[in-house]
Amino acid sequence: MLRFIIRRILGFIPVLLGVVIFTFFMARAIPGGPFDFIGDKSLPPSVVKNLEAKYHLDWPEWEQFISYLIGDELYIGPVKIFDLDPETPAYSYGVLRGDLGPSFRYRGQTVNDIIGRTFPLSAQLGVMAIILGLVIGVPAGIISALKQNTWLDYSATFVAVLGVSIPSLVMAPLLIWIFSVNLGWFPAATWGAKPPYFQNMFLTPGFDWGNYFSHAVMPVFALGTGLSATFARLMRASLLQVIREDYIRTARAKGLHESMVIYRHALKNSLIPVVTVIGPMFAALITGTLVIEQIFGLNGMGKHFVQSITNRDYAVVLGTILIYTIILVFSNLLVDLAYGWLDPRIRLDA
Amino acid sequence: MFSKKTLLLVVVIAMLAAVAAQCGAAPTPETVTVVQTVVVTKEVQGETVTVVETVEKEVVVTKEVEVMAPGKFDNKVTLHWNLGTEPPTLDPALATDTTSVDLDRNLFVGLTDFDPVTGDVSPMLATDWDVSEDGTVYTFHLRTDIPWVHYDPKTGETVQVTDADGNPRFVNAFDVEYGAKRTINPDTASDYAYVTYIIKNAQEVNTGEDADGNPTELTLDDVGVKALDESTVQFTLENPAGYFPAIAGMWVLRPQPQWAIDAYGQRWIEAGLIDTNGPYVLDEWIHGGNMRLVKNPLWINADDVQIEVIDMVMIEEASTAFALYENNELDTTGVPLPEMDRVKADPQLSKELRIAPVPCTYYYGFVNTKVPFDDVRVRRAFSAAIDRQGLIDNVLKGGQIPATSFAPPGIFGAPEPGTVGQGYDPELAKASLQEFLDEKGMTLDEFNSTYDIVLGHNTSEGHAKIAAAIQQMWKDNLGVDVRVENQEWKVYLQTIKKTTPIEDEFHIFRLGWCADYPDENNWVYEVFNSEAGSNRVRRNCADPNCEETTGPSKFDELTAAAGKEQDPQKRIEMYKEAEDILAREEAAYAPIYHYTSVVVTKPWLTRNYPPLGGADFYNWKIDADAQMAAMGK
Amino acid sequence: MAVAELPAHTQLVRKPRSLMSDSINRLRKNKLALGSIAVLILIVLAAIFAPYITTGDFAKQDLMANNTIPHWMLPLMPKGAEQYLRFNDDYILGADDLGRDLWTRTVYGARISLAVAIVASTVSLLVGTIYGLISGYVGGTADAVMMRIVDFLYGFPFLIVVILLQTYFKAVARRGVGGGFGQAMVAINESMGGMFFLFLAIGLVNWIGMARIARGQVLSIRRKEFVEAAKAVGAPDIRIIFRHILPNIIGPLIVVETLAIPGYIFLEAFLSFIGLGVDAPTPSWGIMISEAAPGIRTYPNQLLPPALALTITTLAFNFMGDGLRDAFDPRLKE
Amino acid sequence: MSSDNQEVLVKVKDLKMYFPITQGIVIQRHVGDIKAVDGITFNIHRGETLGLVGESGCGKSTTGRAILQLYTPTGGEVYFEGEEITGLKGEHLRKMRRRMQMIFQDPYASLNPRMTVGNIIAEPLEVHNILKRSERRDRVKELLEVVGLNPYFINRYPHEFSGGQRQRIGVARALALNPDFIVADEPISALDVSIQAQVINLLEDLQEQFGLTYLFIAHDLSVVRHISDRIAVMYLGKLVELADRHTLYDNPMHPYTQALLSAVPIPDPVIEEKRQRIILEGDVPSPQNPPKGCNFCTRCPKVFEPCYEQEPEFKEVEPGHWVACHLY
Repeated sequence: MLRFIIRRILGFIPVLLGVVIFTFFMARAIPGGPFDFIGDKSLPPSVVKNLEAKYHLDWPEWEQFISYLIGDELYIGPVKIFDLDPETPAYSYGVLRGDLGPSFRYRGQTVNDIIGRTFPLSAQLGVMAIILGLVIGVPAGIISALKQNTWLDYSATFVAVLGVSIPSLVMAPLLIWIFSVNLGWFPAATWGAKPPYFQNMFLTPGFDWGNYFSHAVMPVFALGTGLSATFARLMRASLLQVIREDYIRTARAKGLHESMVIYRHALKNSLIPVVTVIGPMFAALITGTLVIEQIFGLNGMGKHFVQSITNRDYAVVLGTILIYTIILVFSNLLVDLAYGWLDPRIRLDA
Repeated sequence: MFSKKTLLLVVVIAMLAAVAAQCGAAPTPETVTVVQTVVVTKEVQGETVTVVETVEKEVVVTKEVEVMAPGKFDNKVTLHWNLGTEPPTLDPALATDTTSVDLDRNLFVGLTDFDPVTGDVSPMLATDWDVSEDGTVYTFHLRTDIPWVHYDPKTGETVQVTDADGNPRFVNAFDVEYGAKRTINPDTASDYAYVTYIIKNAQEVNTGEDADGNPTELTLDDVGVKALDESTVQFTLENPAGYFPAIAGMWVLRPQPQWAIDAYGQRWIEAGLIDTNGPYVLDEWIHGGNMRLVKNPLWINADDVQIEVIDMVMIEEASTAFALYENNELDTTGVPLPEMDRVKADPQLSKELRIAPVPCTYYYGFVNTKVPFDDVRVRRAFSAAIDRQGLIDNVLKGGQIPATSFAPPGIFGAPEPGTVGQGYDPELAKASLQEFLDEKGMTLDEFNSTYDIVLGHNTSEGHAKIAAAIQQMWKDNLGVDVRVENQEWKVYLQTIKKTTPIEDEFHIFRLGWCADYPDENNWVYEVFNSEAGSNRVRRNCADPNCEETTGPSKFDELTAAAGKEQDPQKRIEMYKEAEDILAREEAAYAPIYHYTSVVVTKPWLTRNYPPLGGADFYNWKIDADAQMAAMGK
Repeated sequence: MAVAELPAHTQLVRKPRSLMSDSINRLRKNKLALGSIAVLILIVLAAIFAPYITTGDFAKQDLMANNTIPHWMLPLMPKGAEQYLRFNDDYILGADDLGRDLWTRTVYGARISLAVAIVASTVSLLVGTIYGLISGYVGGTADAVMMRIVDFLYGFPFLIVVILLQTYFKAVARRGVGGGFGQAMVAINESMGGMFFLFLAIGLVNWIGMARIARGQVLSIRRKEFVEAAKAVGAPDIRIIFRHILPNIIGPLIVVETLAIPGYIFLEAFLSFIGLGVDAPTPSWGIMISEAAPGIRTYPNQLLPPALALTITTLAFNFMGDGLRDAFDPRLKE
Repeated sequence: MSSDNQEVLVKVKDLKMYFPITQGIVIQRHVGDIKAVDGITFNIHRGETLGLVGESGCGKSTTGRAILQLYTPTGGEVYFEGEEITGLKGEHLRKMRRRMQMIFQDPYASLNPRMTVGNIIAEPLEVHNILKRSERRDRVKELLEVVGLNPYFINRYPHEFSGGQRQRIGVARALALNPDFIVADEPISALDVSIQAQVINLLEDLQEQFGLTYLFIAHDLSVVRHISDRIAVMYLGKLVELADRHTLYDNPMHPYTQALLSAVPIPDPVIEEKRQRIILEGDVPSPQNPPKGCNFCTRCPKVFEPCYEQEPEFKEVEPGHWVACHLY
């Protein structure tokens, strides 16, 4: 087990390196640079030169890459890797030392700042949406599997599929219209724009839970319904398969109570497909969901994925993708560990 | 004294600690001691020397989590405002976008200001100014009673900043000189440094190269800005420039607090660190989330500032912001285009609707060297075939002003729209194109099949709609087929550069232009002058790729001379003629409309709509009782 | 010698049933799946014959008719809408803000969404299945290497890769970047209305999952004795792969792919939302929805056709996928 | 039936089949082997049936597959009619396959569910390009009849048949190429008892009819007794005893064989009552790490000193009776 975990974590290194290399050079390959223009105006070449010099974009790309990894003021033995005036402050201390570099668009802010302040909100939204999805989806899937081909099953399936089929682009403005403007139950936006929100994932004394959830409920709902539908459908399908297995028949034959059969024998195995999708889903959700964030005005990470590419804000592009990848590979690892727990036949040390 | 390497190491460790503290688990505000490098001037054995020293500073690295401090801002007159986006910076030297610039207007004073009604240059920090005989030296006389203030977000106290000796600081000429030089300093890498190039040697110092491209000998000390004494600052210019007082009011030339910048580096603009001198102070800035400004009680005109607190959110989606407005969570906001019809029909909302000018112009540039747009008749036909009013009524719906020339109203020297230039004239358009066809012996079909005319715009729903509508107008009025292409913004801007090979260029491209400072020089000269402007439309080019020019034409001479002219009346006349030549005679581009913003404002808020756009909160008023009543408090 | 259990003539009566025909029989009994297939066929037909059932010009603007609706849609509008609504019964579903016929645009939009569905799923199925087959069948070091590659790619944030690629391809489109190959790709892309890279990207993102599933299936089939039997009679590898393994794994793979199609359609909608979809004025449901969604309170009628079309299509694909899965899984035979 | 004067059809010499075990965090190191078959030697004579018996996992199926070159043996040689077939590749191997076939244990898994019975049986013919298309069909029908199935089943799919019928199909497929030698890998253990006898009888009939040679693999002695001429007993990858069936049943020498035989019920109530079962203690050791000395020493009721030290030689104790035990 430990061996397996270590091996997997070591396996992450080439993945992360690959992602960084690909993104680094791909982003720079896209025509246009971060400082060509302001608004509708082109900057004079002289100004662009100053800016590029400041952020070392005038270096050869491989040097930029090395400096992105290890920082640009590093010496190896007596050899100074980069010929820099030590008076000028380093532009980056390198990813390997935890510095994701500066943002070109938000001058004076670093990528660490940006991720540090947007990730908590995205993560809270994502986690709550997944929880909502599971809380609704799994029982719904179980019910429709157990009551297969009854009206209960049909209506649950229909609602579930409908949930998957409505784009959040439609769902979100609809929710705002109905629950915020017409009924006035929930605030339309400003979760994460104004307190309350957890900052740095921690609670402050006197935290106003009611206010918090009133802000969270619509975005979480908009995101969570789609998930619950996915979960319900997966759950139904896999449970249907599992309850036809011989060992379930055996359990029934033993005279176990039906709920016991489902709970003790069928449920764990049928959760495997659900767990499988949760891995990548978790990574995608907690690093931000652009549409939901955009429409509910959330200060999350999602918009930076797209915005930074449009702005050619290279360090932000790299930083967000790196964080996303790290979470993705680790959630895949967790999924694999969960397999081992759900199905002892899956051996992890192989 | 530490060696430099050790010093660097200490800084690295300190920064890492700060990063760790920020990324890690820090639930409560924390004050961390940071070792910083500063350059100080010291008296050593009777001699003044400059040394690099490390000092320990207490810096708040994690901002305080607001505990909804009950009562802190209760019963204060509060404006709820949507910034629409995270301001990229508050640093006047670095600001480039309207959001940042708007905020800087409320936080920092400028040498000059612009009249909220007419848009003319008016005194602010400078009470008056003199111009030398040859028009190259401007001497500004400053008032010295504007205090630098520091606001403590924890206590809510605003105190005047004191210097090392404990004397209170007032904004003075040295702060102006420092600010200007900081902007020009290439290490600052200010995007807008180029507008200061009119100042003597500013360009050479900022680019590091002299006119011949050799490394410059000049330093910041050679730049033509000098504080003569506390209340007098002198600017020496490269050329006479009648518009310099307008430039002097720009954010990049505002006084900046050297002590705060030295102490905190690029973080000096954060809440709790920043020192300001304007009508408002920064209470809170949660990046990407919200920002709060609080009235500066020490501001010289504090009695006239009625709004005490400005609560700002950063909602990008216009329809969401509008929902907030309808819920009384915003006091004023823009109206999303799709909602316009409903708002206009709604009995209440229609009363709250206002059209505010925005000093920007939307235009289609013709690439003057690309066949067939190298022929003025084709350009004129395409320009005259655009039904600007029809476009505004049916597509834009925001009460925009149809443009016939370039600079919008409110810009000094801008002609009244409709008086000069080229507007909608389908007859002229047809005749003009026919003339061209006759000369070439072509039919319309041949024209369409010969030239695959492409209109380019950057990817955006709004531009796509306008392009689609104008494409249809050209089809209807001229019978020509035009293909519309869009490109992602950064790529698009590369494509429409003057240096792009002609075969990669569009025939027609869309662009907008907004005022940096309210003077025609910023418009016709900087954009279209073939000698000095960006000239993307490739006027007066000797070859399609515009490697050589055919020399200055009348327009080029006029716009160059008008910049140097000191007599305002003469300048107005010269610009009027230049605008007419550009849009009508040369038809180098097609002006389409002058921007507006359609806003709704709650009845309890009295606000102005300055011709130059922007939000000067200090001039606004709120009927707090009505506001409270509406919010149900 | 043992004898046949039944007299010969009774055997003659019944036709042989393959697993496939069994599956089709099961599918026939699933009304929901059948209905979905019918709906999908209808949509495909509509997309193919779009020029005949619509005005034929999805870009044509009738600016005077912008934002008009036909009378019959009035009940669908929010209350108070009469104050600003303008009516025009020429357009059966109304016209958008540029006076373009919504019916025409919705029908033509089906072309994009369905093309995404078909091309992306084909690419993903093809690449994934072949990869999984090779990896699973050859086994050994090749399998290990191929699966390491998949593991490597599995950690790749592909949505972002798509965004990067789309940005890149959109960027080089007119810029002469990327040499002859790049230009050739751009030419292909332009001939497909700017959709080629979209398809390619979506397909390429999803083949990995397909490859994993295919490999798993291959491994389970490869251990079956009938494969060994084929080997024992001396069947070459190619024959074993195509005759014995592929037919046994393709069913489940198609089902998985069918269920993934709604995701592809959504991805196109998402890319349209961030401006990386097809080029204007070509309509896609994604573009139409993202254009109309902000105006949901004023003109819900403009959102309704594309949103409904998208919802119905994904519903149908989902139900069809479910139906296929039920039909193809012999264990579900009651 | 004496084996001495008969022609050796298949000669197995020191056959080894190891499956490597690898381990490692980054680089896969070879840390050991599962010794499924660990150096076995025996002959199969033309026309005879050699029964191969052993517990599950002792390597008997692996032996069968290794002989047929379905696995590439780790070591040792297999000769078919005096020609070495280990290491044969490509066309040579394919040619050889025509003469050796296999019948599989699981009649459900051994038939491709997506092919008709006709196609399944015709596959060997197709692969080796024997007969014309039309003739193949006739041949298939003929084969169906030979195995006792109605030729009209030709277009049916395997799932429409019962287990016994399916096994007949498997037999028909094996017969299609007119092989000399058939490895029958527990062909009846997945079948109902009532069907088992039918299949056994069928196999016997076919042997007679076509002069087949069988390697008949089974996990208990009762089945092989009926069909086999000679019987080999396998334990943990090695042969422990080999003799003709009467000798083996009457005079089992190896303690393991004795234990196995004691588990076989005897259809005579008097003797059956006296039958004493020898219950073996403990589990079969892992083939990855077999015990030092005699493989069986951990469970042998008659174990003594040398068993722990030295591996017993597989030697001919009596004519035609081979045993690997220190007792003899």
